[in-house]
Amino acid sequence: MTVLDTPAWRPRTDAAPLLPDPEPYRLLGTPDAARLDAALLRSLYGQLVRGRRYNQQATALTKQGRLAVYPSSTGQEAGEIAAALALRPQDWLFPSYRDTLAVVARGVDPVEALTLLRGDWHTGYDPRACRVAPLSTPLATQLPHAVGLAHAARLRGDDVAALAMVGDGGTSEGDFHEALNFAAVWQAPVVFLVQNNGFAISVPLAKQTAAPTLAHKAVGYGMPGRLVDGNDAAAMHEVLTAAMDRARSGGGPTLVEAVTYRIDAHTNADDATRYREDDEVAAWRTHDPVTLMECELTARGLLDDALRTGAADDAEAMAADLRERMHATPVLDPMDLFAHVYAEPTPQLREQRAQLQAELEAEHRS
Amino acid sequence: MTVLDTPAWRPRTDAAPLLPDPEPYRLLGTPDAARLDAALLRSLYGQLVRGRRYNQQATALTKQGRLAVYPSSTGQEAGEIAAALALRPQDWLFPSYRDTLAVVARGVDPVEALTLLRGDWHTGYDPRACRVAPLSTPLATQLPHAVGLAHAARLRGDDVAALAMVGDGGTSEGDFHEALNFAAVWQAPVVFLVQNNGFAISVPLAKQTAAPTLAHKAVGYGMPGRLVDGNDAAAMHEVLTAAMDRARSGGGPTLVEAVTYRIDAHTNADDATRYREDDEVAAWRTHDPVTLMECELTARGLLDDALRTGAADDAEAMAADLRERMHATPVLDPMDLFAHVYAEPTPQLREQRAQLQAELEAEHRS
Amino acid sequence: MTTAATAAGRTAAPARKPATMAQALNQALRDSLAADPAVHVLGEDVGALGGVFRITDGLTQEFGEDRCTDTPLAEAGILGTAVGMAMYGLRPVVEMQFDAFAYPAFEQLVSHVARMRNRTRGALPLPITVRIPYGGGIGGVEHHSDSSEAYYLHTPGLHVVTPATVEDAYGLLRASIASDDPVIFLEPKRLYWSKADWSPQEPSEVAPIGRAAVRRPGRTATLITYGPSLPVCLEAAEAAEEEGWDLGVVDLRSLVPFDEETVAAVVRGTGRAVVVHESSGFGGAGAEIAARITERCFHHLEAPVLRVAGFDIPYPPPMLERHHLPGVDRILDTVGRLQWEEG
Amino acid sequence: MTTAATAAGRTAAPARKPATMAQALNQALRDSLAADPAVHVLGEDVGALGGVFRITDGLTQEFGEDRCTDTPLAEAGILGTAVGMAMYGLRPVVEMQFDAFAYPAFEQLVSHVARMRNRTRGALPLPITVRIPYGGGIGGVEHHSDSSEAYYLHTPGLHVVTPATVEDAYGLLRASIASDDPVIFLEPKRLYWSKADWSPQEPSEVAPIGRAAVRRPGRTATLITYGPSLPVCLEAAEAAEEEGWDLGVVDLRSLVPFDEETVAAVVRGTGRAVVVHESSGFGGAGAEIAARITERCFHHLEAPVLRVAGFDIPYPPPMLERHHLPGVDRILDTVGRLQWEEG
Ligand SMILES: Cc1ncc(C[n+]2csc(CCOP(=O)(O)OP(=O)(O)O)c2C)c(N)n1
Ligand SMILES: Cc1ncc(C[n+]2csc(CCOP(=O)(O)OP(=O)(O)O)c2C)c(N)n1
Ligand SMILES: [Mg+2]
Ligand SMILES: [Mg+2]
Repeated sequence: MTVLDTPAWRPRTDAAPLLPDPEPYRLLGTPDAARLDAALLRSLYGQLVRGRRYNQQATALTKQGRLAVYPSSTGQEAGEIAAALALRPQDWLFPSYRDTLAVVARGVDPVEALTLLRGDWHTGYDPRACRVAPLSTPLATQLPHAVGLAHAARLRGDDVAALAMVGDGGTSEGDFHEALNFAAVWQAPVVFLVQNNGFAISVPLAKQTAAPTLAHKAVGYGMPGRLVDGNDAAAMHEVLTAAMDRARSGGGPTLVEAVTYRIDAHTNADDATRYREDDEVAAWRTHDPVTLMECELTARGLLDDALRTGAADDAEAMAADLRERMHATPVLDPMDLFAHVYAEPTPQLREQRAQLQAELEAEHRS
Repeated sequence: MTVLDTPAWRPRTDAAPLLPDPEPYRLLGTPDAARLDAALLRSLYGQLVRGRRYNQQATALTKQGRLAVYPSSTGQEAGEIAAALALRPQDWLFPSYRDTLAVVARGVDPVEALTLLRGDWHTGYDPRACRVAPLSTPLATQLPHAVGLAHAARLRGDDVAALAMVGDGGTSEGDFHEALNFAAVWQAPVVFLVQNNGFAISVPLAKQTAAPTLAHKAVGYGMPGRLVDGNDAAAMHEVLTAAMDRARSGGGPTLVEAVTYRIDAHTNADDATRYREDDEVAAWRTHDPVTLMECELTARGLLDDALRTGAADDAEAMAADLRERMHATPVLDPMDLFAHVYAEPTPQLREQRAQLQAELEAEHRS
Repeated sequence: MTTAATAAGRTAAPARKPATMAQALNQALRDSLAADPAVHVLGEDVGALGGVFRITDGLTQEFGEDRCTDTPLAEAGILGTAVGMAMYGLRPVVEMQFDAFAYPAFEQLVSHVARMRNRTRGALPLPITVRIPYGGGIGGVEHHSDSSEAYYLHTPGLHVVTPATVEDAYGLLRASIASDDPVIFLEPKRLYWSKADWSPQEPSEVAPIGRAAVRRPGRTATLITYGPSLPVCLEAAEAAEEEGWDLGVVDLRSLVPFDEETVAAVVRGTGRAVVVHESSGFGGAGAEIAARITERCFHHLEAPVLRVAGFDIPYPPPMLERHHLPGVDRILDTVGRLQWEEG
Repeated sequence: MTTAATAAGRTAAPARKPATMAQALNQALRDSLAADPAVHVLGEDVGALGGVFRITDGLTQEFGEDRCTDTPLAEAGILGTAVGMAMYGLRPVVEMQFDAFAYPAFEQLVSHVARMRNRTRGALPLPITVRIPYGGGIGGVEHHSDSSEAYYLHTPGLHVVTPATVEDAYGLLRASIASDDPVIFLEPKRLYWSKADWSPQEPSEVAPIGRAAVRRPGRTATLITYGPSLPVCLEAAEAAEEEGWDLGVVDLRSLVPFDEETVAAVVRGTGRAVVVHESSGFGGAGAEIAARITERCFHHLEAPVLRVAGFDIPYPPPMLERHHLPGVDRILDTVGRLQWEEG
């Protein structure tokens, strides 16, 4: 026995339990699905149908010039919805720019969720009121925010946990590393959900990482990594809920990798044919999150017309409402540009505000 | 079989072989040491004695005001020396600010290696001529440099590998993450040596990471992680040499964690009593790299007076030469401040250069 | 520099015909890759996709993945590995996808890219070109419209170059890649689709880095600008004729080195100057330009050098950006404040 | 602000006696922690060690690890988690160990800290104070002597404050921590050991953020400076008396907001001004100050506003830094170039 047995360097954590399963965890279509509550399956189905419709509608709005851009989550609805459902009212969601569906599923008004992408302001909802952070465009930068907020809540003794979303590409950023490390060291009540769709815009996963799986990154921080079929809404719901419960009970952070695929291109502005094969898309269509759920419901004789039409009508209503409200052009006050830079505008900003005011009045007169 | 079996996300790497041993790899004092070549042990011993003396001398120079500051590697000599010995002439070393000993062991003139710390310039040696990058002060920032250089050499078809050094604290930086990821994706011929002395200045490892070991971080990048007794020069030499050979033969990068301890404080300016216990230091003294080697040599009847005094005299000569040459105050030309900012000074710099020139002449006249 | 901009080693190029700035940049990269095997392009989505703005379109197909490489998504890693590649003798050309996404690489840029040559007394020059699409006016959502030039021009060791014409886009990028110093190459993204009759066969027309161009002579006052604001200034100069003002326009092209001589000479001629740029005014490039001109030309000035710049606010959302961007009216209003009576 | 600077909730403080700036800063942190449970200090080595400059000395011992926390070694992580803490209602006070080591946090600073309030229409203000020891003159090796204020003052959404006296160190830090806006609090590290008779019991003397202080009235010309250069300017003003010059000295204290009124008023009185700071001149704070004063005071100026700044070079090694730093002679030489004849 040498000094090497001193605590200074000694593993405090056993690696084995941190390692993810070799295959993505699945429930739908497996014997285990039997134990799933029918009501849960029905509500997940409704949410999936609604989510799919939301993506279609938002994409349509870009064609009509009502949105500056839309990064669709078509094909990823299971992850988006499971993330929202894993949260209690007091918990916080930290979405990436991709995740307006999760934000909407969390309960934020779709029009407010789309403000950033419509271009009338950077955030349309009150993050404190909704417990949803602003959509984060700089990749992975929202992850340390989630850690800090969860840590703060814990310091305050509040029963609040955070769930942060990021893509496979985002895992390469330094902020991903620093956030997971802080979370593990502080044992912050936070869950990191990586939606691995196999691409970062045009860059395939093989050029992004050489890791066995992204979930394996968890080991290096001393937190458990879970590998899940990201298109299996039931599996995602179960794993995320368990991870959040673990965080709440002081068990510390978890890294969840959801293996999925985005049927739509990176955004409406992107041309996916430049970097991926149609048959790859076709292959993934056979593993569609909505279809997977439908099969399960059918197998269990739960997919009656009531459920089907109920979900479809609900989705249509949401889409119609969104369409209509997004067609009204927002009324904006240019003076808002100066209103929120600081609590009190600086002398310089007051001057610039006056200048713009004068210009607008001149414009108006002429 | 579903689409989940498509290559898009599927593990390309098996995790098991990437995991480090549960205990630090050791040779000295173990039965395996028997197979070690006597000549190797002797030369390692000589280098260790020389390295220890170098640290003492450099620290002494700070007291005499000949060095602005010195971050000692006393206690870490095994890692410093093994790093240098693992390199062939054409390979590159990427040292941190801590690693002047490795730089000297690599063959750089000690006076030139200490230029940064003496304060007459930022780098004293020609990195290209020595194949040693400048000592890097911003933590972990040298790691992507090592990856880029190794990658470039590979693209050029040159048989060149790189070894980059960093501390336990440095592993928390985003650059550590990004560098290891790039290295693994590019399969660059580079080895990352983390010297884990259990502290980042005053911050103990437990506040730095919750990982089982730092070597476990390798798994998340898809490269092997090796855990080694950093005070065992023979083990360090074997592991680093093997890792470098692996890199050269196209096997890709390796992360090596050397478990060690620094007997000296962070730098001569630091007061270690504020954050660590004397008995911890005492405990580690019982596992001193020089002593470990001496025991092995003694056990094998190799530590005769010739070796002992030979090593001591050689170290004294080095120290005396260093002492003497560091006592000569360097002659500096302030105009150098403008000579290397760009290939050609800008008009503004030419003007500023003339201004300083005039000031100095005025000073001179008065 | 000039040799760098010559057609050396270029594959047969098309004759003079309308080309966009994006095409000229793409041609400059293609020609640089062809001319020098040490040149390597790397960044996010620069391969199969050809970059989100298609500036690297076709390069991977033509030169292979080793010469034009899709990297992992990490800007510090991209620039940091480029430093290592340059240390080994390569000439990396890095693409940052958008202005705001260069910030993660700030430490590598300031602490290493800008300093390595000086740190090593010239032993390790870093011939790295960092291409950054910058500025607004394209309806981009947050983080896609920043003008970050002031951060770079205040960092000794960096050259900061920004073209405003199709021809300069080609010539300055060739010159930047050929430069032995690191160059921050700022591409005005809203001019990517601007067109001009241009042929890469006349690169000799291209000025070396560090020379401003007088785009329009003028006797009444001088507009000093660069990059995305050049067309606006030329438009303003046109409109000013109605007011009886003969406005000159200077395109700096390079912020570092700064072509003091040319600018000072022009301003001494008019005695009045307005600096125009998109980035926030406070501590922006215009401050340096105004302060410097005033130091040099004080007794020739009829009025203080004024500035027209973006407001001191975070870049606005798409629907409000037109209020932020310096436009013809704001420029002319400012020219009108050049104290014509008192002068 | 003023209330923030009052003694509210402070533990009994020592009577007026010689104190160093470091002690005043430490007291300000201690008093802020005591006054408001939402205040949390975090950074590298701020705990047991008390920070490499001992500014956080004793805080962990007094308030516990949750209030003064040693973080992992990652500046973006420190600032990024501070953003999250502030989103939850805390008031994080972040220490960056040295100027150059704040660069890794640049993206978090520019893209989030500076913008969150604006992004959310005021719903998510971020009351974060980022303490950064800055500047040279302490014989620090590379990366330990940067003056990075120009990067921050050009970033809308940030306040940029820097004390030059023991009293301001206390008052401005209290005010910064109490501010609902993010504040970059730049600590002139070579003044850490400067002493003054000071008692934390008179914080009412402390001006709110955004007010410059006239440190010395003067009729001949005005030296405008801040932070580490204030003592140098006062020394220069002393020395100038021999030349028969009566130099005034203005200490800006806050670069953002910039106290235009005070500065302009003083310069109108003298008609001559020199801006003095340590950071590289090109695109430095002095450029904005000179340009702005000239815009405001053009017809009162007898000479162009000149600048004395560090050279446009990477910060020199310890043995050469004295040539780089603005000293008394360089300041007086520059004052001598204020065109006394022509004026
Ligand atoms: C720091 C940063 N760098 C680059 C970008 C530009 N960008 C936006 S999305 C994207 C790809 C993201 O891929 P991934 O993280 O896998 O998310 P996905 O789009 O697949 O959902 C890139 C490079 C950015 N937003 N932020
Ligand atoms: C980016 C950066 N942040 C902070 C520092 C200040 N600093 C210098 S050494 C050090 C601790 C480094 O600890 P470790 O990496 O374990 O190396 P060691 O000193 O133990 O050899 C710190 C925080 C730095 N040099 N660079
Ligand atoms: Mg993705
Ligand atoms: Mg250490």
